[in-house]
Amino acid sequence: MNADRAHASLRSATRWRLWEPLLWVVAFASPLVLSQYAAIVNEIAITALFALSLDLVLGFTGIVSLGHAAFFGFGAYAAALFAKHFMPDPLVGLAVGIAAATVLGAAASFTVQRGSDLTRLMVTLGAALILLELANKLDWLTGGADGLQGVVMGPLLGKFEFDLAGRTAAWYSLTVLLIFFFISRRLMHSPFGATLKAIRDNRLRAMSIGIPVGSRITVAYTIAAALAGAAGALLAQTTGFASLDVFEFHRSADVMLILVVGGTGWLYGGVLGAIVFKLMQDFLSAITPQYWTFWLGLFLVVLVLVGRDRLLKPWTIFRRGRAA
Amino acid sequence: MPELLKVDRLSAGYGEAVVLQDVSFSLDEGATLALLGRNGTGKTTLINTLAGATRQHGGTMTLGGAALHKLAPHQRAAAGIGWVPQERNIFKSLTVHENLTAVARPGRWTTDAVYTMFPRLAERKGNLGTQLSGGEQQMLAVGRALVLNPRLLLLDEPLEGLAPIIVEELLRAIRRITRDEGLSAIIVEQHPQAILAISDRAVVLDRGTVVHSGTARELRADPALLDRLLGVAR
Amino acid sequence: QGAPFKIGLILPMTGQQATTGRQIEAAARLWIAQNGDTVAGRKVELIVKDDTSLPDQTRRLAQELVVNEKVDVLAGMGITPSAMAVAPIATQSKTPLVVMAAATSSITEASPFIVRTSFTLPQVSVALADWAPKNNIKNVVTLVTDYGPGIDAEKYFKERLQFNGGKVPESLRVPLRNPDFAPFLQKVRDLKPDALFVFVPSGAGAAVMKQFGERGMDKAGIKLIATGDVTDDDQLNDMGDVALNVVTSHHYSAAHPSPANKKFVEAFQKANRNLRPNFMAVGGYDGMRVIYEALKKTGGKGGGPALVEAMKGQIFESPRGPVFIDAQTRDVVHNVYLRKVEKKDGQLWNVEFDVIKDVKDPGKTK
Amino acid sequence: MLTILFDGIAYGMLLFILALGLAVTMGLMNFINLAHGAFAMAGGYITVLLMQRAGVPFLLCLPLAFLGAALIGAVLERTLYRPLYRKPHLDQVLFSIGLTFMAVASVDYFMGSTQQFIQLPQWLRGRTEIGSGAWTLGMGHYRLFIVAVCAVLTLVLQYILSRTRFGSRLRASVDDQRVAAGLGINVNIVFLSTFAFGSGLAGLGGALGAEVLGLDPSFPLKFMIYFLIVVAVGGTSSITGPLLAALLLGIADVAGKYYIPKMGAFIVYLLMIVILIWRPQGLFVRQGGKA
Amino acid sequence: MSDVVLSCAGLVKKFGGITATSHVTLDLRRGARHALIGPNGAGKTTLVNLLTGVLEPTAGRIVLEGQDITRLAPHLRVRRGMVRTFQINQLFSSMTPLQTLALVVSQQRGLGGTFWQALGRDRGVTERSEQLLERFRLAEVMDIPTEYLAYGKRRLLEIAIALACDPRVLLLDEPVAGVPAGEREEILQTVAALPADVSVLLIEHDMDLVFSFAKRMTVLVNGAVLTEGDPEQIAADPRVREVYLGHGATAGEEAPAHA
Ligand SMILES: Nc1ncnc2c1ncn2[C@@H]1O[C@H](COP(=O)(O)OP(=O)(O)OP(=O)(O)O)[C@@H](O)[C@H]1O
Ligand SMILES: Nc1ncnc2c1ncn2[C@@H]1O[C@H](COP(=O)(O)OP(=O)(O)OP(=O)(O)O)[C@@H](O)[C@H]1O
Ligand SMILES: [Mg+2]
Ligand SMILES: [Mg+2]
Repeated sequence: MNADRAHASLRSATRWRLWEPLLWVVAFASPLVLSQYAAIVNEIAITALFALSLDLVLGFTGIVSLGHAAFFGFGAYAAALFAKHFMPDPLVGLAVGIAAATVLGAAASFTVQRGSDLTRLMVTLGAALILLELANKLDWLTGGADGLQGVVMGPLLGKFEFDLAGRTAAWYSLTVLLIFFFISRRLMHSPFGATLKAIRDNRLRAMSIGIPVGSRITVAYTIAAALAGAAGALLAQTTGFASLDVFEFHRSADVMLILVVGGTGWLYGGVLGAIVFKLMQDFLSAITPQYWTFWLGLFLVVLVLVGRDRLLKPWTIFRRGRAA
Repeated sequence: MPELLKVDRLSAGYGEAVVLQDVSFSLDEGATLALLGRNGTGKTTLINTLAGATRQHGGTMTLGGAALHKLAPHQRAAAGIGWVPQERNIFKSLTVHENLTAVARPGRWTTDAVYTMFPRLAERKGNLGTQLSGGEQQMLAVGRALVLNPRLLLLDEPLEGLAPIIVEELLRAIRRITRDEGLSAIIVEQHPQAILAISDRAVVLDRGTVVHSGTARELRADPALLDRLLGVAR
Repeated sequence: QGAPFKIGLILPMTGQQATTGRQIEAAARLWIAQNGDTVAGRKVELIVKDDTSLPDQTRRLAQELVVNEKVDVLAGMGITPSAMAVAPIATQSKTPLVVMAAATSSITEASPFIVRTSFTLPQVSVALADWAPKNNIKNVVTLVTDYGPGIDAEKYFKERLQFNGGKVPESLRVPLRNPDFAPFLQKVRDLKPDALFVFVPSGAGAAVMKQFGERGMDKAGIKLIATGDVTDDDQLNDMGDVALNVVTSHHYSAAHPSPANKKFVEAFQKANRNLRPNFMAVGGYDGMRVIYEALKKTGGKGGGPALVEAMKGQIFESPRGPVFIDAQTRDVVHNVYLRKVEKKDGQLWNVEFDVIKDVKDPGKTK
Repeated sequence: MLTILFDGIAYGMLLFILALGLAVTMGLMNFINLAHGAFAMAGGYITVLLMQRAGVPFLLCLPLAFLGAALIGAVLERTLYRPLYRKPHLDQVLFSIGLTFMAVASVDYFMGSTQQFIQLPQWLRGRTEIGSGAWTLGMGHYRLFIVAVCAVLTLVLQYILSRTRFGSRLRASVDDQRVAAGLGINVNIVFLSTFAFGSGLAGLGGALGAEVLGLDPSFPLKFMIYFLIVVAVGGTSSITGPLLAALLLGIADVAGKYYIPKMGAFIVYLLMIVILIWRPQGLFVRQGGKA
Repeated sequence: MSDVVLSCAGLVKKFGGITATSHVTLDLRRGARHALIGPNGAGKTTLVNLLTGVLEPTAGRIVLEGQDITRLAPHLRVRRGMVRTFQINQLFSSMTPLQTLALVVSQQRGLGGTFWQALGRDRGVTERSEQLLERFRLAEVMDIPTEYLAYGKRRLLEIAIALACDPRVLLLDEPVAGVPAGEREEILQTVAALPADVSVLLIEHDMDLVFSFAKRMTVLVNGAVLTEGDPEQIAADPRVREVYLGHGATAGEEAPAHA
């Protein structure tokens, strides 16, 4: 009877939609079918993972960050240094990158516990910039502003060399993205995910129904840091290089733009945003290398004025109509 | 008494959704109208439409001969509308005093007059809006509408959350203001009895349309009708 | 008639390094306009890409240029990390990489396919350290931006100055992001050296000079000496009188008095709304020449290793003066000039007054 | 020592002037206007153009920069910004960043990417020194000028906000646009004039700051972080907050770089993080509470 | 005394110069139906905020079931069974009533940290949510995001959330403000019908409801306890009439005789 209706309503939110597996199949086929785009597929996958990570804190937990590059960069340097000094295996390196970022995330999570959006923006931003300056100062370790050279990656699983066209890299990044996407999806549809949304919507009330707000934020932030670290590690591994710009402000800002363009709080936002943003950047800058930022800016402005939902998720118009 | 407000075939809503349909009624100068109805039937929507805060789809509203529906929200205050929103909406970053002075218009009701009516507010003059208790916010919302020196007061559940002694006093004050100063008022309330006692007319809404319109006295005297309209036992 | 010969030029065209990209692109196009777009029977095609100074972008663009466009030569590279990130691709795909801007010494060692036509910072700082003590400047404070090239400049200047009997009582490093030089300059003022040696990226140079003047440091008897980035020809004319008499060392000045340069500067200004070419432009111009000559030498056949072979050892007269691509290091060898900012015909110029001939990159000799 | 203090104050004031417009749009209007730097840049370029092409004297350029930027602000407010007040902050971020990108590319297109310079009049170029030894106080005239302009601006603004109803009407409109309008406040005019004023201040800041900070198309992005730091640390509910914050940061930065140059880049960031963790709403918030 | 569930002693809260709570001592017994009344701004909400840990007291002690919880984090107090409603709705605006209740019930049943199973997976949780939706007449709007609900519905959800927490001590801050007269009694009956060992503290200005609900009452004035007693005592107390009840007493002077 009615309890079934409630059950069904709750479950329907978590079901895989038809287009989802389709999207992934297309994604995995793309390096093969469109092999000339393998490099950009790789870049999109990495960016998507990075944006997904930000979505966990920004979209689901409501914690804004302008310093997410801190974890990205930390993962990148950890993976690159590990490959350079210890062993070139990509998977072990990825694990190291993730672990390093996780630790950093846990340690930094106390900085985002309190405060307004603006405070959080600035604290996270400051933390990333401090890491940037540190990486610059510790040039004996990081290579400073010249970047960390001499990172040579071994073959993936001992078999697949990273090829010049970047296909191995693309599949590698896509696989890692898929795994983390799947995990995030499970997480966010679980009661744990619901408590995060509760914190985002109303912290006071969340506290008053017994949700340990502080520790939830810590956990969410740490998980997000791990994902960002993974993205950073992928970048370092697939480019065989790490330089200071992985910590730069614009990296944090870009990923935020990408996520917001795609839409926050529904996991695919990062993926979609990364695809739209990167392809557009590539397309525009090929046409007019000097002034492409103008067109990108115009796109953002129009996007906001027309409405993000309407442009990128046309089907939500109907959903909204039904709800009201 | 001359007619002050005339609402004719008004329809309004949120976005595309229509909440009010073909609502018509009128109100005389110095008269008080009780606006009743079950939960979610559109009372607040009607009040907000008069104040210019919801989207009007059609119909006309005239206040003392002026076409209210053609005025922008901020011009309606100048035309004589004083609005007490249901959720109080105290300006949270202004102090109590600034909440009053920010909107005040010259006239009989000054901030001091409000402080005399609600001494509690005078004690809290320098507090920010968010630092007030629920009842204090309610008093401030009423006071803020009064300093506009309106011709028509729109009170959306003004008694909610006030101590009985203040309720009594406020009811008396509303009565006095409408009788003595010729102000009109539309009052939404969940307690039909208390409000019918001081009202001249009553309008009952159901699902966005007027289902009853008449004098307050006859409705008050007919508990069966009231029960049918509102589903209330008393 | 073979397939077109493609040159993939990757440069920062937007962002803070944008001027670098503009100068180089303009110079490269000028070269093509002057020398035709057909070499040894092959049509030369220039593909320009913007990497916004992000090394991972540079790398991806290089990757795509090599794999998809099958470019014969990669070129450009606004900043050191970009060049470093592309180096493995050059090696792996055996594509020559002509570095036209990045100036850190070690770049050419990152791949046997890298050839540089810009300059290296040690080259120009050492020249200044040789000149200073001879001109009664013995006690010098250094002020550099706190990043790779800055630290290079500081190190080589200091070593050479001390070797020449000078003293460096204090070495100041300014953070990369630094809007105000007041505290550093005040510190210098309090130290009262004979001169202040400065290296900052070209944009910040003007601010240093202005604040130097404003603080009355010249009146306090402190001289300002710098690498040529500080009086970048690109901006020099707008800096105003604060720049007058500043002594710098560099490999190129738009005022270099040679017919080749006159012709270059005139043509460049004509093609670019009166923009004055700077050292970036000459790096791009000479880079194109090196590529053209190499292609000619291979008889239009191209091929990575052959091209690099053909680039090594080229000697030619560039707008900057005589240039030689060292066959061993694939790095550029050229004269370094000492210049002083002077006003001529109402415009400011870096006027050369001394020269140190055929300077090799000191970074390679260790 | 005194010179360092003075330099710190002047630097702080410069930061303040640049951030002031943002404190108005972001702090008072609660609109995340990351395009603030673009308005500042507009002011800078207006000054450069007027001085270079039309030979207008510097002092006259300042009010013109203010007016020019205010005009641009007003036009944009009417055409583009208005629908965005009600949108979420993230939309505002997206929009204003987009606008900044456009501004950067356009300026680049029309003015070129090279740095522009402002030639100050002679009387602003000098320097006055008082005292001797450790207590020397050296003041660059231009820095002195900045301090003075800034002080005047603060007083005027403070007056407008505290002595007139405009301040409370503005904050009321920000708190609840719908209800403010329903209570007779002309929200559109309030927002329009505030936004134009904020943009004008940005323009003025850009005109004054171009001399010290340099001016090129990347200006809005390069200095965005600094504006944000000042506003965040100062809190967004008053004018004095950002002023004190800017002074604190300016002095700390200059003194830090002078006395411990190795810490150079870290000082401002560390200071900001510590302050914000200690007082998440900013150092100086409007407290109320006194009955 | 073992049957005192929640008590506070000497509780003080100052906001700058204002003393909102001044040396309040209060005992809530097991199974109590206790009302807290007082003029506007008397400090009732502040007291609830202190008890639930939303505010930190300037001085004083709070004891829940024999344990000092004065410095305990708010969410841990909830875990010990102390639950409240808010005078001003505090809801999760983007979630539907169904999602909200399912979340609260999951959290209540210790499933809030579950991260591998979906929110609607547990049958017990959905059934309990459904039951609450029915009881509070929210079933037909269960899939509409909270921000689009009419005020009255939101108010009901506010109370439903509190009951979903299976409270042992329930603090209600003007729970039925904004709820139409007819449904008020019903809601309070639901509250009154909670198991006998659940203690309830009710803040309310509707005297009909208060007097029909409460077995015991405390009057707060200017932050301090004026008096405490059973309803008859309070109704008869001239000081209470003076500062709070006024002279219309329970039903209002103009109300019809059959009130
Ligand atoms: N912002 C909104 N967007 C969409 N629909 C709304 C919005 N606000 C109210 N509604 C809908 O409009 C209808 C009427 O709401 P309204 O608030 O006017 O009722 P009301 O009679 O004042 O009820 P209450 O007694 O609960 O205050 C309700 O069905 C409600 O769901
Ligand atoms: N954050 C705060 N800062 C300053 N004063 C405050 C703050 N919060 C509450 N107050 C003051 O404390 C007093 C008690 O407020 P409280 O909300 O507890 O009253 P209440 O008894 O719940 O009143 P009501 O019945 O009107 O809801 C009020 O006068 C209020 O102005
Ligand atoms: Mg209502
Ligand atoms: Mg209260």
